[in-house]
Amino acid sequence: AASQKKEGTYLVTMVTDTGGINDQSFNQSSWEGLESFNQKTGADVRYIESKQASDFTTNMDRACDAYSDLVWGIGFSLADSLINIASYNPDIHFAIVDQSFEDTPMNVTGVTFRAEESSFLAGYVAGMSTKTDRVGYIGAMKTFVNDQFEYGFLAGVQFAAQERGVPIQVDEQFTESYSDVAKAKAIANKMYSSGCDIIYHSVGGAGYGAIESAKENKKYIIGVDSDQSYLAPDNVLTSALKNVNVAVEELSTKAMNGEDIGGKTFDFGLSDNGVGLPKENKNMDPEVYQKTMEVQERIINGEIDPPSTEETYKAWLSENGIQ
Amino acid sequence: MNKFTSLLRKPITGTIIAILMGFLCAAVILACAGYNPIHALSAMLQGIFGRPKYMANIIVKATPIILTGCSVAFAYKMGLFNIGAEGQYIFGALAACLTGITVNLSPWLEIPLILLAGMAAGALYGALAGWLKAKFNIHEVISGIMLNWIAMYFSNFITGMEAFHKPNTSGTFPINVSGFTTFFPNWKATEEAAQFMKDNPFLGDILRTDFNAGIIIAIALVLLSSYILYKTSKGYQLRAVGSNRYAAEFAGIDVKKNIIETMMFAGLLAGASGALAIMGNNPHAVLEIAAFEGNGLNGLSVAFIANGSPIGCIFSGLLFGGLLYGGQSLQYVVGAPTEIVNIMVGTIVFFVALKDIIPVIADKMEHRAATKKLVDQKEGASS
Amino acid sequence: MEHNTKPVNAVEMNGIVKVFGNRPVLDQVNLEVEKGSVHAILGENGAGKSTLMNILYGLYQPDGGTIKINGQQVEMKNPSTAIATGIGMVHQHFMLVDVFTVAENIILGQETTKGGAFLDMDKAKQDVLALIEKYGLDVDPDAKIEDISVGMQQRVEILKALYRGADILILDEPTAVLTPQEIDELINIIHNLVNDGKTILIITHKLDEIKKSADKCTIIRRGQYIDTVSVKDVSQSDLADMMVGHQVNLKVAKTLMNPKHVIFEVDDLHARDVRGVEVLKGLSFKIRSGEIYGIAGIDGNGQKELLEAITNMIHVQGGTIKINGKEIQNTTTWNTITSGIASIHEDREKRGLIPDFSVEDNFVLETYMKNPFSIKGLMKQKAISDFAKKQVQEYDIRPNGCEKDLIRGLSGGNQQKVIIAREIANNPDLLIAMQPTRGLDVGAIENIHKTLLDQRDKGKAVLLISLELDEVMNVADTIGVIYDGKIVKEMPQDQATEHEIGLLMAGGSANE
Amino acid sequence: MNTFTLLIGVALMYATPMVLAALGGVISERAGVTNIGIEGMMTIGAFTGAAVGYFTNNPWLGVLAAGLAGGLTAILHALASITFKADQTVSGVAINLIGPALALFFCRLCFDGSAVTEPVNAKLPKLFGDNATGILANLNVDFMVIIAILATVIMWIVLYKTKWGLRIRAVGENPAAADTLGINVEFVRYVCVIISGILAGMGGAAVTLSIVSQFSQTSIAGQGYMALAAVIFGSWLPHGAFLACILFGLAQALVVVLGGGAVSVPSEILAMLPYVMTIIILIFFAGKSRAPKANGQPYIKGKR
Ligand SMILES: Nc1ncnc2c1ncn2[C@@H]1O[C@H](COP(=O)(O)OP(=O)(O)OP(=O)(O)O)[C@@H](O)[C@H]1O
Ligand SMILES: Nc1ncnc2c1ncn2[C@@H]1O[C@H](COP(=O)(O)OP(=O)(O)OP(=O)(O)O)[C@@H](O)[C@H]1O
Ligand SMILES: [Mg+2]
Ligand SMILES: [Mg+2]
Repeated sequence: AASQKKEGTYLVTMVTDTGGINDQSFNQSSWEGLESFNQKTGADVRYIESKQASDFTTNMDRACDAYSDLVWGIGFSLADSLINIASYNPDIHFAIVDQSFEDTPMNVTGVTFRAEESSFLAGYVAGMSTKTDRVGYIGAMKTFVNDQFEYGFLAGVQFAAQERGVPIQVDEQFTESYSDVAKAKAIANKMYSSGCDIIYHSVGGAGYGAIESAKENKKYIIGVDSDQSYLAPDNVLTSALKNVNVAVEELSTKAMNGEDIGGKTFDFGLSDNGVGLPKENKNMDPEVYQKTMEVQERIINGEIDPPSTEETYKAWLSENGIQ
Repeated sequence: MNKFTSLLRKPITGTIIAILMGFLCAAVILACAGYNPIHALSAMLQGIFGRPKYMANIIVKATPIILTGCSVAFAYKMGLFNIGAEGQYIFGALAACLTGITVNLSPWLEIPLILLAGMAAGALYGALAGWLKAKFNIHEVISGIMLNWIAMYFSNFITGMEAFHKPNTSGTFPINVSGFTTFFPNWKATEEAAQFMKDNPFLGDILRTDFNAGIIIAIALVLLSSYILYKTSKGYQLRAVGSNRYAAEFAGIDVKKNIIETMMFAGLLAGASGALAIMGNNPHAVLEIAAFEGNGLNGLSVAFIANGSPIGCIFSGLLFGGLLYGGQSLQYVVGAPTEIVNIMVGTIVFFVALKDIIPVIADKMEHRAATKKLVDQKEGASS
Repeated sequence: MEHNTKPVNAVEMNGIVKVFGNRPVLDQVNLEVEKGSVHAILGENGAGKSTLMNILYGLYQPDGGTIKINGQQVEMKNPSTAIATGIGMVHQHFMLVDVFTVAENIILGQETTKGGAFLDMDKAKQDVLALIEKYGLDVDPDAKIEDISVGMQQRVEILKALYRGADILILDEPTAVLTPQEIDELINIIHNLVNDGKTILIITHKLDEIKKSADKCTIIRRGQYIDTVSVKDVSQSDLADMMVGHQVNLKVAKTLMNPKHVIFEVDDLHARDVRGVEVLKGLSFKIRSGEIYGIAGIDGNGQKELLEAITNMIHVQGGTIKINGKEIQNTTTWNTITSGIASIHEDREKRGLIPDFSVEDNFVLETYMKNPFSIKGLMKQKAISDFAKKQVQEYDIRPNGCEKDLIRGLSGGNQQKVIIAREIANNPDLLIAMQPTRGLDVGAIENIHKTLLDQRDKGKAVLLISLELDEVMNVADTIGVIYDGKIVKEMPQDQATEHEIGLLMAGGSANE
Repeated sequence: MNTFTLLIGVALMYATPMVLAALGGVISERAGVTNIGIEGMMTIGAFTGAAVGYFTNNPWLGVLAAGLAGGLTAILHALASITFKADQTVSGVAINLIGPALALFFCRLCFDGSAVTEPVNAKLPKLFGDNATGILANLNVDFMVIIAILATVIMWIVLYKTKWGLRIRAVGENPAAADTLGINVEFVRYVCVIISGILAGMGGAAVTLSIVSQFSQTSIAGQGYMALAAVIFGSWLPHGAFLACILFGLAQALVVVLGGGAVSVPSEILAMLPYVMTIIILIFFAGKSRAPKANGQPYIKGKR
């Protein structure tokens, strides 16, 4: 068949979540990881775009038909389909982003990110940098992945507030959309005009609107997923990176080299550069960066455990004596 | 000549030419973008007909859009543009899902019950648009667009409720297995089944897909719609109102009631589509969505390619499903962006819109022949 | 030097051929019209008169033949060429924008502007008023078309042509919708125009009008040129014979009526039109079994609303409508039908038929849900076909065997026959016919009038609402004159005179 | 006061792309051509605006190019629905399929396979300059807003005060009548459909050149359909469509203002507000609007 791979090469196929390959988010980042993997190893890499949820299974299946050696599912939405297809294809290896399983099949690898860690740092940076003692958070929809960003950030801000000994207010609002740039911009406008001077967003493509608002209002914004400073060099304070590419590349390499990665979940955090802040942050006070790196150390060595859900956040607050 | 022109006049001729033109345009665009069009299209055909399971998958993909297409076509017969099929689909899927989660009966009861729930929800939502039109003269296109968005947010709201939300996912719990329309859902997970699938490549191939009984229900519903439209007095009434509501009114037909009933039935079809998707497709749950999935909007294209015929929607639905599915192998194998597929589908619909030109050409040909005959006669008589 | 002795013709059409689809409609038709004359064109429905005129006006392109205007050969590419050569046309179906004012309709396409772009409506109105005065065409330039009567609308059409400086004016069936008085006025206007040096082409089925107004008459039969005659040399019946190609009977044979009990009764009816203006202001009349009650009146005096009130298309504000003693006002259209009232709407394409349905399906528009056409909700196509076949034969609907064809393809006369056949098949106690012969030729009219009389002779009641006084005088047994939403006078047909009714229709009184 | 100005500012921002697109719908439908394809034309304009704005570093050229691209797309629709007498709804649906696909296709061609354009550096100017603060900052709309308002006024004047407007309206009400008066029905319709595309294209550019500074595949996600609704809501009147869009913008602004605060309405429910509100308002005001009589019907000479 035309879809057969070249003889003797290692084929990795990733199946995207809805939103397409250039979603400026995990799909894209994962693909960058695979492209880099291809450059370093010469392995064959391909992707299949999903348009709707019902494409997940058929796309996984198509990837298997093409004799892929490793199939990636990008996003927790693909979990059911992936498990299903994996059960029919015991000889092919599968990996999924943002999902862990209670008992993971031997040919499946889960990959999760402790986005709460980078968000905690983002919150800390915001809390340390705010002049108005008021910052904002814009989320898209309430999902368990989004919770990591939200509560990680909130905790980070409170941590900074405690350190500085001043109360810091956090405005929160949701767009209910990953695409409505106007709404994200409007919410950002509202937050800036009501006194916030730094906003953190995790709304995917709609985030362009929030970044635009920062530019127009000459305020700061904290980017998400990838280093977004190129979108507004003077206004992006920093970005909470979620280096899906790093994870995808690393695990693909491991799988290709025959390491046994099946049956378990790899959890990426600050310690293994799965999440983090960019090294270059021209808008950030070096002193704040310095302190942030200290906090990062404390997270890595377990002194600080950023919360990732509403429950753990509340617990974390009371543990740290914050109301 | 006469045979030729009457062949040209057949509606299917225009549709077939439109489809060919669509492929032609796609080939040109592919060539311009530097892909070998023959290679690309053959990859696509390979992705459609290459293996039995591909066709099974296409049927799975076609099932919901056949029904939403039929929904649009049915309403269009009465002059209503059911752009709200998307919302009706969402409501149908949601109701089906909630029913499937909360009720657990034997499949013989469970499946009809879930289907009924989906149909009822879709029908109510459709009837709402119909009622707004009949009672307040609100154009169904406006209310449809608004109701689509409302449905989407409502569905997200319900999906996020603790009672239904499956933790660590973006959706609800799946429905109970007894509501699955996939074949032998329980058996499929067993060792024995795995062995069977290995031993019987053909059946195994199909069994591994989401291939399900939904298509039978869909076809039955399409046939039912066609039957209602063309064989019952109710259908006569609907078509009369759709064709000339003023005459229908003067003949004593209650136009407003018909508008509501039509939208209700159109909604029922779209709702059934949502229910079948829940029962037939993994993950058998409603997911939170940030943008429309497009099952309803694709129904518009399906209905128009079918020339507004409910039965035609079966074929155009399969075609549309095939294009979308085969288009993915075009992207995967050749590396051509999936936009090409969308352009191709768009071009087909565009040429379908132009298809009326073909009978006009036939008319012109006959006209020329008749004029010539008339002039020849006169000349013959005078000489 | 021959052409100096013979005056140049305003219009010369030579060997005009026109084919629609594969059907020849005009086959080598010639037409010569002298400058400054009134030239009539006569022919049955579908003879090709309108088509010929549309070709002259540049709306259709001929498939053969030539056109000369004032001796010059012209290729009529489109109406603009026609307008530029001084031709104006008043179409059979008016070409007016309903939501525009009279003045806007008149200037459309040749607007008076300030700075070349901005409408100068004041100037436009002045120009229009000047024309109105000059030719005595009384209309209000600020009125909206949808608010004025058909007669007024026709004047607007004439004004449109004059505004464009037309020297040759084509009037396609201008009198079909006018009252006798209005017709007289129109003939006056025509004389005014001719005195002003204009040439008039007039199409009409009404032979007496030709006698009254025209100098010459060209006869066309089924797309063939028959003859051009001098009107003063021929009689009306000669014209009729030439038109149809055989002898015709101009008057319906009618026996005396034999009325019995009252079947239908309207009492003190009050109703409003769509705009909320009261148009029925206490209208009352009765119809007995075996009687044809004719309502004569000028368009816009409440005829339409009367029909709509009886058929429950609108609500009434007061009064009663009774059929066989049962009140039906303010119920549903369906109730009207099932109470034994059948009605023929004046607008057959819009209200009478489903153009995209087959002939047979149109036959059951009101009975499709009844046995034998459907049983338990299922349509019985066989029964419908059989019924249609029978009706097609009985009413001589042509072409025979057209039951499966779309009704859109049938001629106007045949469409009307389908409606009448359908309504009568319901066996109604009251048959309402509004403008049942509008636009039809003598043959078709005769046929329909006979059907109405048959109904009467079967002991049914018939309500004939017509704008054509001739028709009412010919067919009705009792005549009621409607004016301003009331029946102002009622009289037996044999005591009525055209003069008196004409006066009453216009709001005058008989004793003036 | 702050909240109020914020409301206005957000409403205008939301409404602007829709106003332009809806005006396009008005002019096309006034001439008798239904235009469901607005969404597709907007997407093409959104991409072209951002791309040309980026490459030329001149946002005005971007806006112009967006209009041009929208107009070109509209020619397709015009060809189908005017010259070939096609079903206008079907043709519009086709445009909505082709438009976004083409935009993305070209985006990948021009931007190295990326489905997002590079951000435009030079942006459209703002009403109160770049340094407005406080209330002015809330109301500091960009020039697209002014263009949208101007376009509304101009379209009103053209439609009701000029001879072209009279002709356009005549063609949309009774093309046969216009034809008999020597008005070239097809030409008028072509012009109107192309203008409609130009406006829709500029509406798209209003998203990618003023709300944000780049095009992505989700830049236009339903605004075209909303504009379509606004055309009908606004009774096919330029000012009606304008008000309908503003109303919708206000509803969205209300969602933004109400959200995130102490009100504990789930944000999904809050997000429904504009749509629910529209329907409720229509319940009170619809029924009076009347479509141009010939809207959606191809004009075939001599057809009875
Ligand atoms: N656009 C058209 N397409 C096809 N056939 C047409 C068209 N216009 C007219 N015809 C046919 O051409 C023939 C001549 O029509 P025309 O309107 O000229 O008749 P007419 O003499 O004016 O009749 P009437 O007295 O009914 O107005 C008729 O049979 C008519 O049905
Ligand atoms: N618009 C049209 N398009 C196509 N065919 C038409 C059209 N109008 C009329 N025809 C054809 O022309 C024929 C004659 O139509 P028309 O209405 O002119 O008949 P007619 O000769 O006037 O008869 P009648 O006296 O019954 O009105 C019809 O049978 C129909 O087939
Ligand atoms: Mg006729
Ligand atoms: Mg005629």
